[in-house]
Amino acid sequence: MLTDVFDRYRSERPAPAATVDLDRALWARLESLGLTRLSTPEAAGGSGGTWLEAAALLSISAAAGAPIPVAEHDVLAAWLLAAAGLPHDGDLRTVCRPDPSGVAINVTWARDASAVVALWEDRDEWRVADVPVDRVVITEGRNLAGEPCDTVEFDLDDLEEGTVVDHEIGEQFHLRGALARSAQVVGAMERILEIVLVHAGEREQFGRPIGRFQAVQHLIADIAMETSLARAATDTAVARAAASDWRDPGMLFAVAVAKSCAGHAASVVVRGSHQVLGAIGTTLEHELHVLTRPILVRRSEFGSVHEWDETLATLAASAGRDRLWSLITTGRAGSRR
Amino acid sequence: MLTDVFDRYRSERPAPAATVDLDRALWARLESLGLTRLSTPEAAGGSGGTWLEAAALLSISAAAGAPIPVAEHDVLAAWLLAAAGLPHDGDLRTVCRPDPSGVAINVTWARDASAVVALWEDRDEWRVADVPVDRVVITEGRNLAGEPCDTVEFDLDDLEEGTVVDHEIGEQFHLRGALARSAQVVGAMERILEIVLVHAGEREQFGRPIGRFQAVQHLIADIAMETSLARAATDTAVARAAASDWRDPGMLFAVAVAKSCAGHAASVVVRGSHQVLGAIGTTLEHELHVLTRPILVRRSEFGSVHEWDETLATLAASAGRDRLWSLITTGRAGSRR
Amino acid sequence: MPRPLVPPVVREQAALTELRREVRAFLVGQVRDGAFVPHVDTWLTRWDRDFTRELARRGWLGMVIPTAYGGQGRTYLERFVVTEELLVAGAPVAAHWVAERQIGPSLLRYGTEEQKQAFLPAISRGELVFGIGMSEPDSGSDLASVRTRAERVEGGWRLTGTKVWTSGAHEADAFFALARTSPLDPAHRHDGLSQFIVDLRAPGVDIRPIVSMSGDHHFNEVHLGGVLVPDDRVLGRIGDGWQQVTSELGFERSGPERVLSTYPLLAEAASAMDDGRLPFDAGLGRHVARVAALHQMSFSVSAALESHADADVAAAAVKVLGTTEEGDIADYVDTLTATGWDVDDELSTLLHAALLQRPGFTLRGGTNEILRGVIARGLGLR
Amino acid sequence: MPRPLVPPVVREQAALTELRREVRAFLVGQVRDGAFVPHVDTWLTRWDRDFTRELARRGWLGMVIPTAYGGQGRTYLERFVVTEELLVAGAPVAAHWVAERQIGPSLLRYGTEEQKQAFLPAISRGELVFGIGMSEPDSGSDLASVRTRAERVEGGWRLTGTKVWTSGAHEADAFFALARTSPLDPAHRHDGLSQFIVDLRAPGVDIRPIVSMSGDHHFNEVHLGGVLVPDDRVLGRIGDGWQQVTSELGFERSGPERVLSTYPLLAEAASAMDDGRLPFDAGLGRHVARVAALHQMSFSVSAALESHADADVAAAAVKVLGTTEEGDIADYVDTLTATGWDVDDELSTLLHAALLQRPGFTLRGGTNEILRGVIARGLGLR
Repeated sequence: MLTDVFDRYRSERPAPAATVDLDRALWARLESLGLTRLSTPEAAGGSGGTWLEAAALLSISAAAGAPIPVAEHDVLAAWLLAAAGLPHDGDLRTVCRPDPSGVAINVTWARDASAVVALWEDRDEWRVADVPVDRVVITEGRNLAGEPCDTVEFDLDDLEEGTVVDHEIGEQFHLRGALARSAQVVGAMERILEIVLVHAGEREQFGRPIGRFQAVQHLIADIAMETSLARAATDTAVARAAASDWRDPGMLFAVAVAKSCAGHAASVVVRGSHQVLGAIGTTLEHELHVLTRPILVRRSEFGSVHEWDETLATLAASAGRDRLWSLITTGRAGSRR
Repeated sequence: MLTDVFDRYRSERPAPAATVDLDRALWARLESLGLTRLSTPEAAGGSGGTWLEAAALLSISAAAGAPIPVAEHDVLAAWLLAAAGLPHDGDLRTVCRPDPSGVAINVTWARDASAVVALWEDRDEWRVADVPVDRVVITEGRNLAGEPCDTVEFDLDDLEEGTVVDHEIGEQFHLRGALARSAQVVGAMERILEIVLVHAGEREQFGRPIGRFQAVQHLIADIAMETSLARAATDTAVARAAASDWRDPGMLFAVAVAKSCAGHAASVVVRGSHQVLGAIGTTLEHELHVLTRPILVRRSEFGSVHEWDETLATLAASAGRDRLWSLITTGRAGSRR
Repeated sequence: MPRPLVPPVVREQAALTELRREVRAFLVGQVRDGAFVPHVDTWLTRWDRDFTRELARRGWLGMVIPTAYGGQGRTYLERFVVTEELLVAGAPVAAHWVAERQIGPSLLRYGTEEQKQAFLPAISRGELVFGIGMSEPDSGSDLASVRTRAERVEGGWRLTGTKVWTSGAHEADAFFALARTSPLDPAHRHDGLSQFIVDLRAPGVDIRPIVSMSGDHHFNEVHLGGVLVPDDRVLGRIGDGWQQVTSELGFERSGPERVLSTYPLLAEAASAMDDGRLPFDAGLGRHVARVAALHQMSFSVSAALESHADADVAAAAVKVLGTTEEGDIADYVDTLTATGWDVDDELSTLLHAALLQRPGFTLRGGTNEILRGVIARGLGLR
Repeated sequence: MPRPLVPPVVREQAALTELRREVRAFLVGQVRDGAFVPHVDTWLTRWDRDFTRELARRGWLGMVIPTAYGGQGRTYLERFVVTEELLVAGAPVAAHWVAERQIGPSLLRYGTEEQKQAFLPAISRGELVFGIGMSEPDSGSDLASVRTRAERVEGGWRLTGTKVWTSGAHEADAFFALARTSPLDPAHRHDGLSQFIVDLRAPGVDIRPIVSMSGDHHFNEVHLGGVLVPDDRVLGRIGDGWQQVTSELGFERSGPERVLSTYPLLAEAASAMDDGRLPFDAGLGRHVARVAALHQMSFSVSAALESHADADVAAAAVKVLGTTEEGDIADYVDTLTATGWDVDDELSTLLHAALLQRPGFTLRGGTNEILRGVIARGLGLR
């Protein structure tokens, strides 16, 4: 079903452009199929799927370069509302973490949402507030991918009236966001591999398809391998999240591995795919940048690649010689011998 | 002349082995040609060459894998003795920096020297002492390259009786050592390129020389390019040292660039050359390890690759946007605007 | 000892350093006065005829063109340091780039006396802007496969075909067009090619934009629909096109623009590590070291070219290493940067532009895969 | 959506985790008792028949060999976790490595009933040690070019030729030898090859050491001077050699030993960053992430092999990524380390061994260049 929806989207979508806007028709179609709140519990009006289904949707929609807020609306905002016991009317939401002055930057899709769900840390308490757009000030912007990416200014009163939630919600938000981004990055990289393979089989230079040249083969093998590694890392974290409903204490490590592998894979895949595609792949009309630009945005959201590497280095150093393997296999170092 | 000496050495030398010892015959031959104290001023009994000649000797002897203490005896020990106004009888010397307890580790050629020149930092003063081997305790060891690499324990009295030298001697020692190592690393890499080219032209697989395969060509091109970059960086520092007799305030930057480029090039060249040579290149009887093992030793002496990168990062961050280019072109950031 | 791949290191003479200072002082003033905002990859993306003419007035255009043809009669090394300073400052140099780098030297080498007099003074004043027409839709790295054909007609040649990736054609006055003057002979693929100096306002020239993934318009498709080029606008001799473009590609291979396209981002990142916008990381030092060594390597190649030494392999090495490094700088800074949208932040403005321009670095002027082959051949491997 | 290169992620069942704990507890005890000192690349460099027999006594040898043949009749996944724990602990596993990984499975698939009964029980007890004889001086990556020939004689075959890189042949009891049983046909290069089970103490076998650059003796040249091999020691059918070695190479492609050869160094480096022997650096995290992901990827491939799914391309990917990472770990730690000779420092002991063993990682069992070609072909590129 998912595949059909996005195959159809890809065949009907507008030509690639420098900026992209929310595709409301696609969003409505997903809504009619129960896919816009895929991972929301049925009791809260969702489809009751697990992170396995959510991650599949994130990857497939990213592979299609579909401009829709799956991560923001469902995986993050709906989850926060449920965690806070707040109702969700099903209208489009985005999500952000305003700073102490009530300002949040880099809020994708804010201009398109009917309400913005804010996670706010105030004097050691975490609060969740569902704030209608008519109570916030939105300054429009665009990110590297040309997506709506706005600044949102809240009224501090609205944030202070938010519902107090557990501390772990605040920590999980970052992990859930990071893993959602990994699933999107990997999905887009898998589609890039397809594009590259087709091009290398068709494009001829010096009298034969460029895919016959060993140098091109190696570029493509590297794309395939790095994508596979990132897929394995991401699926491992997703499986652990689904099996434990994010309660597994090894989630931090698993998400960090996924984000690190996806982030470094992005360097290889973006560079390699553009190199194989040549000049044509840098043009506005080509599909490639509909995938490479979002990859670069997503790998740096919810923590830079460097930050996640640092997190892993800290965990590893603290685990040390005798407990590193336990960390690698289970995400937990266990107690020192 | 230099080339002849080392061509002859290479044609006559013993088969490659796991350990190497000082080649006294070669050393004597160099001595008779005035090459063992090439960069020592004529007034002090040397040949009065500049760093241009010293660097050439370091590179050529390293390319031949010749087990002789050119860097230790001439470039460092003789220079320290001259700086301290101490006499040099011409006998073989090595050099080290003992710790506060009088112990120096990783002292190459100590067992072969007639005296060890120590540079010692004591209560904010730098001292140079020329200590005969019968006054030190030597514990023999071998480094990764199989070279004599010993621990030397001094009598603290000998160190305390050393001659006080300028602070800048202490700082320059590290820079001179690092640049000598860069010249050796680059020389060895240039010889590796030759070996790799010969092998790729001769060795056949799948019915043709492996040098005809694009993947092998690219491995070799990378070896050639990284070696060239390290050569350019090293020669720039050497030229600056020769022109200013190490007084140019840009020496720290120039040496750091050389050590960083040579160190990172070593990663590419060692890996790539062994990959092209295949299993035969990992055998004791093959010349390759006579070059790759010392390269790995030298790139980590007088500061790790990481330390030099950190030094450069610190200099660059401090120079900042407006003065970085001045740092890159002259080695000095100049004053803030 | 093997013959080094790279020509000997050359130290910068005091006069060159003084020239740097002059150019630098001028550029600092221009930025202060708001004449331009520093940017990355400006030799492709920042077009400013006023700035170009101002450079000409100061004697920093037509630098290697003899004074007899209105140029400055200075050395390649002098041009080198001026070029470095312009790129490092992120100045808008695209309008004169192609003419200054390739067209001028090529006209000097291959042009007729009449052509030199007709074009070189105007190029040197910054008033005549040139483009280049080598690539075609299907040619890619295989230039010998170009299909644009020139047919002999009374008094000249009639050109028919399509050129692509012509940067700035929509703003330029003329371009060099590579065309087949005799049919492709598979056994001698490089024969039968010639270059023509084509007036981009001539009848039959149709210029259409190729918009880049950034949304910007720098490149064009130039359709030549039977454009008449008079005999006196043939460059050099008919049939010498391959040799000419090979030598022009050589001119453009190892210059500072193959190292410094993202330099303004590297410099901004250094400041950002100083003031805490980026975490301190030793990797910065590694990139600074590579840029410093490439600066020296590129300078050495220029010095060799000045003295007519053979430096083809070294030039290819500079281009592969340099363009890879330009892109690696963008990727490196990106991995250190958590996404934070902030229009006022110079770092993210430069970073985003660098990321969007990056794919072109290792493609334009010969892909790195092709150039590694050039190096391998130069080393005797095939 | 493209078919993923890698089989689906499989979570480790509780029983496997329990098996890990058992093995780990045993190994901790062995180290504590001084039975071995943890080292890198132990599956090539650490030979200990006592340790091997002890593993057999505990049921951790012959794991995938059916109990009917004296084995443990356990799954490939169980063997996988035991193997991981042994490598991670740096245990001396070289003596049984080849038999446990390749020879046992190959005998099970291709051997006669008599051969299975003759060899598998002794292999499972750790008493029969096998080597492998594929490579030859001129064959390198091109196995079809082997020149060792087997001539038909009364009651068997007479083998003449030279095998190289046979690890442990000087300590082993027997090896598989690949030989030409009919002359090379250039149009069908893979035909006419067969494998023989050769007693390394048989007359005519001459084993000479190939000393490695570390000074250690692990590899050998095995000269076969007309060695008589009886008919019942032909593996499978005459002419099936190519298919057999291809499948054996498949067995050895994606196991934990393609990821973990330098794991003890990585673990020591983590401790060194904690206690200040190495500077703290984010790069450690990157390497830990890759090892963790490769552990999972390798496990997935093993699970696919267990269920007879096609995983050739994925296995090649694990080997290229894993062996590159093994070497990158050595290089990474080396760039962080300032030379300081200290025999007592575990870090430098492991680092030096890793640096000296590293060149082999991306060569043995098929070079990474060959394997990238395998991947490209699997992706449909040629």
